[in-house]
Amino acid sequence: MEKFGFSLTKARVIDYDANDRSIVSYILEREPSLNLCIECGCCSAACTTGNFTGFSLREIHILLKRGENDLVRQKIRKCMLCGKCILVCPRGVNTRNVVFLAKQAFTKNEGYEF
Amino acid sequence: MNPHVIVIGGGTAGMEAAGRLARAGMSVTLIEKGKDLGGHLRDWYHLFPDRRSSDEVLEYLKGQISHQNIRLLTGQQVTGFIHKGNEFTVSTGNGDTINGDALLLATGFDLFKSERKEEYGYGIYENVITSADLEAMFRKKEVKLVSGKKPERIGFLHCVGSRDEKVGNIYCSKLCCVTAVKQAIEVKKIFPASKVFCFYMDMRMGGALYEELYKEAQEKYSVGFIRGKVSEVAVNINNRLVAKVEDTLVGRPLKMELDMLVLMAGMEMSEDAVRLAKETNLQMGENRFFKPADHHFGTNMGNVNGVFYAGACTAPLNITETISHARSAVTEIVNYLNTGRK
Amino acid sequence: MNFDPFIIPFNIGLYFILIYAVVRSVIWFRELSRPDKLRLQRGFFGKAFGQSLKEIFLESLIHRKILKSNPRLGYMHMSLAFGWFLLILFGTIEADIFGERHLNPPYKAIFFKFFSPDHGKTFFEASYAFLMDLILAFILSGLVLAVTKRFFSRVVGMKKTTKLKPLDKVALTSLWLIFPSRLIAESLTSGAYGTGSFLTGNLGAALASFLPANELAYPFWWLYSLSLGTFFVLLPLTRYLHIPTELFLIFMRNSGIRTGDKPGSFSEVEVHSCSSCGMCIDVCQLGFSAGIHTIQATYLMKGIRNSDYIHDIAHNCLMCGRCDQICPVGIEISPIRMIVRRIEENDRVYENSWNGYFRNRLNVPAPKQDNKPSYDFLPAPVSKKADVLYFAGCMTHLTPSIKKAMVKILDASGLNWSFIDEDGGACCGRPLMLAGNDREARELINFNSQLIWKSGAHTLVTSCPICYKVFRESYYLDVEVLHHSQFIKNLIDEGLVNMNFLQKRVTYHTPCELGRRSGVYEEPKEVIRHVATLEPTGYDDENSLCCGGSLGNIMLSHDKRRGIAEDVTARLTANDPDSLITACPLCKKTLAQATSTRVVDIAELVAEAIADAPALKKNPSRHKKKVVRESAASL
Amino acid sequence: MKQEENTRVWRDYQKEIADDHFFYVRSCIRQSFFPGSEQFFLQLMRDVLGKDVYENPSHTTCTGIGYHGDVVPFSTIQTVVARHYALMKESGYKNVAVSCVTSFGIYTEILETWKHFPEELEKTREFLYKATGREFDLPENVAHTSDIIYKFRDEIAARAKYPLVNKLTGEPLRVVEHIGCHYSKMFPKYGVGGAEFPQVLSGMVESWGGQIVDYPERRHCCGFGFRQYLVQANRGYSLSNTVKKFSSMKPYKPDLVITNCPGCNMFMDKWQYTIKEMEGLTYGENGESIPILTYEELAGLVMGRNPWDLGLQFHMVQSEPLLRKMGIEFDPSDKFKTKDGRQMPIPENLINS
Repeated sequence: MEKFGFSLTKARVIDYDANDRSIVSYILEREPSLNLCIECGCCSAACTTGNFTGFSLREIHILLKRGENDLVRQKIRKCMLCGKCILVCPRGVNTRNVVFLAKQAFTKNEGYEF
Repeated sequence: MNPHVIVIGGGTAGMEAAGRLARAGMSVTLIEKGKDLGGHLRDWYHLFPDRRSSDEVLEYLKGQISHQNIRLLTGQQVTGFIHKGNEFTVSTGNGDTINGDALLLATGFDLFKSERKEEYGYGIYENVITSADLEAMFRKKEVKLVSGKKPERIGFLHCVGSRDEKVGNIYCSKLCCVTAVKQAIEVKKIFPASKVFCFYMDMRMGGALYEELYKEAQEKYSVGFIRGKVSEVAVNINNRLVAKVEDTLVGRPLKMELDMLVLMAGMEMSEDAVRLAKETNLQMGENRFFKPADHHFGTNMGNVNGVFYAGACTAPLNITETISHARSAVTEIVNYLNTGRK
Repeated sequence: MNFDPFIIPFNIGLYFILIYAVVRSVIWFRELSRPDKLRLQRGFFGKAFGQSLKEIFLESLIHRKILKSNPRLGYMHMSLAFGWFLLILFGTIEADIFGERHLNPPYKAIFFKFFSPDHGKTFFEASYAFLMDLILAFILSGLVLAVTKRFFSRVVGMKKTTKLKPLDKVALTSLWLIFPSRLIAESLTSGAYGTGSFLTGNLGAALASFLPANELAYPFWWLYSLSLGTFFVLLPLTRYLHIPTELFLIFMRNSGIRTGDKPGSFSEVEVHSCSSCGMCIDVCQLGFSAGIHTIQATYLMKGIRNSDYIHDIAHNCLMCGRCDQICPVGIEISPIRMIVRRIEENDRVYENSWNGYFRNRLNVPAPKQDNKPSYDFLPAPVSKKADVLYFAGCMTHLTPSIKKAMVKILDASGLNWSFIDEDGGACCGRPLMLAGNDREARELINFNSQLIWKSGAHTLVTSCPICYKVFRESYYLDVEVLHHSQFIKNLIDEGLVNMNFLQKRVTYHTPCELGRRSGVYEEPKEVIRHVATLEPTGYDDENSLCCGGSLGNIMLSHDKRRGIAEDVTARLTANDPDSLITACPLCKKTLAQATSTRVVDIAELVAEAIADAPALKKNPSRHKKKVVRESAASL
Repeated sequence: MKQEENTRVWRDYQKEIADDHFFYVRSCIRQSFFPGSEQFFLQLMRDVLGKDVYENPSHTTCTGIGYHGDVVPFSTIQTVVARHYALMKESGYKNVAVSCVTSFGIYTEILETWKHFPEELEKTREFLYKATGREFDLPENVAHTSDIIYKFRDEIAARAKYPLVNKLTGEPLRVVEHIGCHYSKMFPKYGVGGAEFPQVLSGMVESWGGQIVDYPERRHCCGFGFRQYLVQANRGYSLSNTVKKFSSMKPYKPDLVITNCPGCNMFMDKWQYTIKEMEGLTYGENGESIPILTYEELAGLVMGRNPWDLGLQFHMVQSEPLLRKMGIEFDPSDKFKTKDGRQMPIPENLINS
């Protein structure tokens, strides 16, 4: 509001209970290996897209688990599905399928245009 | 007449050492301040890493101390000891004294008093319990909220009272991480519909089969792990706990409601041992555990010749390490007694 | 007498199936695209017609392909198909010669024995009857095999056979009843009239001795007609629709029609030509190495026919092409599976009209136009000028030893080359296509294409068969695309690099994307023979195994991939070679994790063998010899 | 919250508060925001409780806001505080009574610094002597005025005319107590009840019949945050803190908020207006806002003082609804009249009026 010369800064807190985790449960039903992620960041390090941008699969996994879907919806499209992350994942998480299912989940949810 | 060893502390280390000493031909007096033996082992339900029942280990230890060379003195608090020449005279609470040729301190540990971390509201908010309380609930087969309802979301808070400058314990208590994961699995087994979270700074799962347990918790029980130390706990209007933490891997604060919060209290040197150490100038390390004569080949001895240590009074140890530490103490004592006590 | 009520079910069935086949063919023909229609017309009247007839005879009747790979299964199919064909053929001739009139209605030929029971007395008639009995015996022997296969598939050397739907079971029993009922009917009639040849005659006589043969024969004639009738009526609802459809398919294929990447009547004909014979089950590694028995090609085809939910079946497949190779009907399985993958998950894929008789077709709605680019973060492509480009690809960046070897080889070649994705370029796009995201893949293809155009090179070398395939088939490049094995072979031929012989015994694993998918079999082996002693593994060229790490399968879990890789390495290193050679970074990484044997890429082997002294001084001469581009099963 | 448990916690933080002969140090901003509060404190101590509270006219601001705003260097503020101790020494007093929590934070921080770094003390002695020629001693007891009111809360309760009870429903008023962060968060031992569950305000409220509300953001900052507020670019953060605090207390439907620091009071009061204007949000019942009172104002209301003498009308959020709940008669007409009856201009957009 110009009247005050400043505006209310939006809270950055992740309100776990207010978030909707339908996307991550859609993924976990079909790809339970996502549970094994210990967020070591090896996938983000190997990432082809990560080479060009700040795209980080580790961060996406956590944001999905916390229900911060809006942040992920646009970012996830940057993945090239090249599969390098699967080869380096120390926990054997099928990271490529997680991205594939996430994209699917986002298109299936009405209201989420993709 | 075979040499006489006085063992102070009837926990895992004390019982194992007493049993081995007796079998090595020593006469042993085992002094335990509690009314029965077993120490903390009696409070645990299942033990990591294979989740066997703690009673089995207790039976084994009981078997160890049923030996004619062992005299049990339970319910006796040791007040001090005098060391003249090669003799030790230990005085107990009700005044009588015992003489011995060597002294083995197996005084074990105390769990950190979680109420000292006020911000977690232990003792102030309902359903904030410690890992020991949870083990007791497991033993009683009755894990429930104060309201009697089933918990839907359970949080485990690592590093309570350890790696924490504010409470004077900067050391890592090593076993709380694996205990948290083990308890997370057990809670999830009791409440399959619940969601369990562990709030950790670092997952220190260094022992044998610990990492496998960690993976099993993720894979079979979908336990969630959030990297961040909870700063404070409050209660919201529908009487649910609200934990505030920063999800450091996302770099943003996170607020989560919990039905039950389990504080993984770390191990500290037992208070009685500290008092005893001060009176008898047994050197203690900066972490208040007995200072070993040497970190590699002298962890059973301290600064006083003839006084030996065994178990968690020297450092946080799990049951396996405690038993092996007790056995090495016995070899040290036998060696000490046989080679002219130097 | 030339009519009897028992022939009515047969007639109903026969005329129904004939009309149905004609109508269905017209519908399929009408839905062909314009060019395909022209191809089909040309195919009917051109050289392809003879070829189709030959193929119908060899494949549909004799089942030569099955005979070659599984004799007992082949004999069973041959006996039923070819035997029945002969029965109909000679039955018609029999009715024509011995019947009253020449052109008889079909029932006359089939039930000839009923209408002229006493036929077979003269020598000529007896020998003809003998021939008919011989054909019948031939069919019955196959039938015995078919029945045992259903219950103990090991008998015909098959580990697994297809699970059947209830309707399939009814049709199967009616099929099995046809020939025994004919046998007994003919035998009883022969017994009553003392005619019949070695089979029907003797059996007839034996039966007549203690049974009222004549009265008993009539119900069996009814059974014979009824089983024929039910079989014909149920045929369109079962997998036996493949009998007429396959004929149509052979004509379409021989006139050059291919599946392409859009559904159409050709893909629908293929789906209905699948006889669920189950040959694709045994070759599928997901079956025998990973214990997954629900995704094989036969279940995909059946899923499409019954419009089931087959998203998981479509995606849970290594796309290795082993089933394409072995399918006796020659159905292009992988392209059809790719079509299903491209269909947006949430759209109803196929409506089910007329509940089965006129099966739905695969329809792919136009993908939702979403013009927001996915990879607009890619920088403007800029590349150095060079003659030869080396594109390592994502996977090679994870196998630095291959990258190092390729750099050494390229330097040793003395050619003016540049490493266009040295600091990790964009993906070639094929993994996206394999997941059905063609639109996103196109963005990457455009980016990489510009990178290649701008360099002005004439040759593009890639060390990854996955990139090699997409560069050749989906990129519009005016450069010559070479897999690094082909490139090295050229270097050797032109003496640009020479190597000393390594005293090593090696085996070679042909990557699926290089072999079956791109048709490159020989060059890698020639390069290896140049440097080491290559020993066969029993899984060479077409029937090479898939390493299990394929990006074609997005769902496969890590332990299942490992299981496959362990199984494959065990077989490929059975003769304990010094090292296992492969030509793909993904195969190398997957196999290396599963065996203690050293797994090495061709480039590494060659780099190891390169004499350190540079063979020639820098030689700017361009390539003289072009590599003959081999035709590949398009994907 | 288990009541008996947190009093157990409180016992660990016993604080010794002097009971007479105070050297009173005023707050530089409370006089302008809530002039009635300090006036009431002095009048209560001197006339009602008969205590000796001396106020040296030449004592200055402690420059706390400047120090926290990175304008005043540490050595300067040490010398200013040392000058006050010198004035105290000259006027013969040993117990300092600090009126503002930010100052209280400064005084305790400097005492602790001098304890741990004696050389700082020596330097300050030298600076003070060079600047003013004065000498000073350390005070025997440092108390915040809310400590003192807390100490005499029962005497006030004895003289209570209007207990903190909602006359319409008969239940005790639901009171949110907000302790200034510089009161005990920096040095828990200087606060009554420590840092986590301070008792200084809840003690008063409970003894005057009110009921304390424990809501999740109870310990959260009020939003002042000095640099957050003073620099306009950061002001959004300051506001968002207050929004977080109010949205957390809203479900508990508090009747009023009691504070012991001018900054907290001003921000929780003024920001409610800004939030209402900016986002259209209010946190009280049926669209009203929550009145924010200082402990002296509340004590004055409980003892039956005229609300306008206590300066309640100077707040942004008017407290008429609260006064009606407590059953306090007040004359709305002379709300904005001077002592001698002259009508002052009435401010426009007051809330709850």
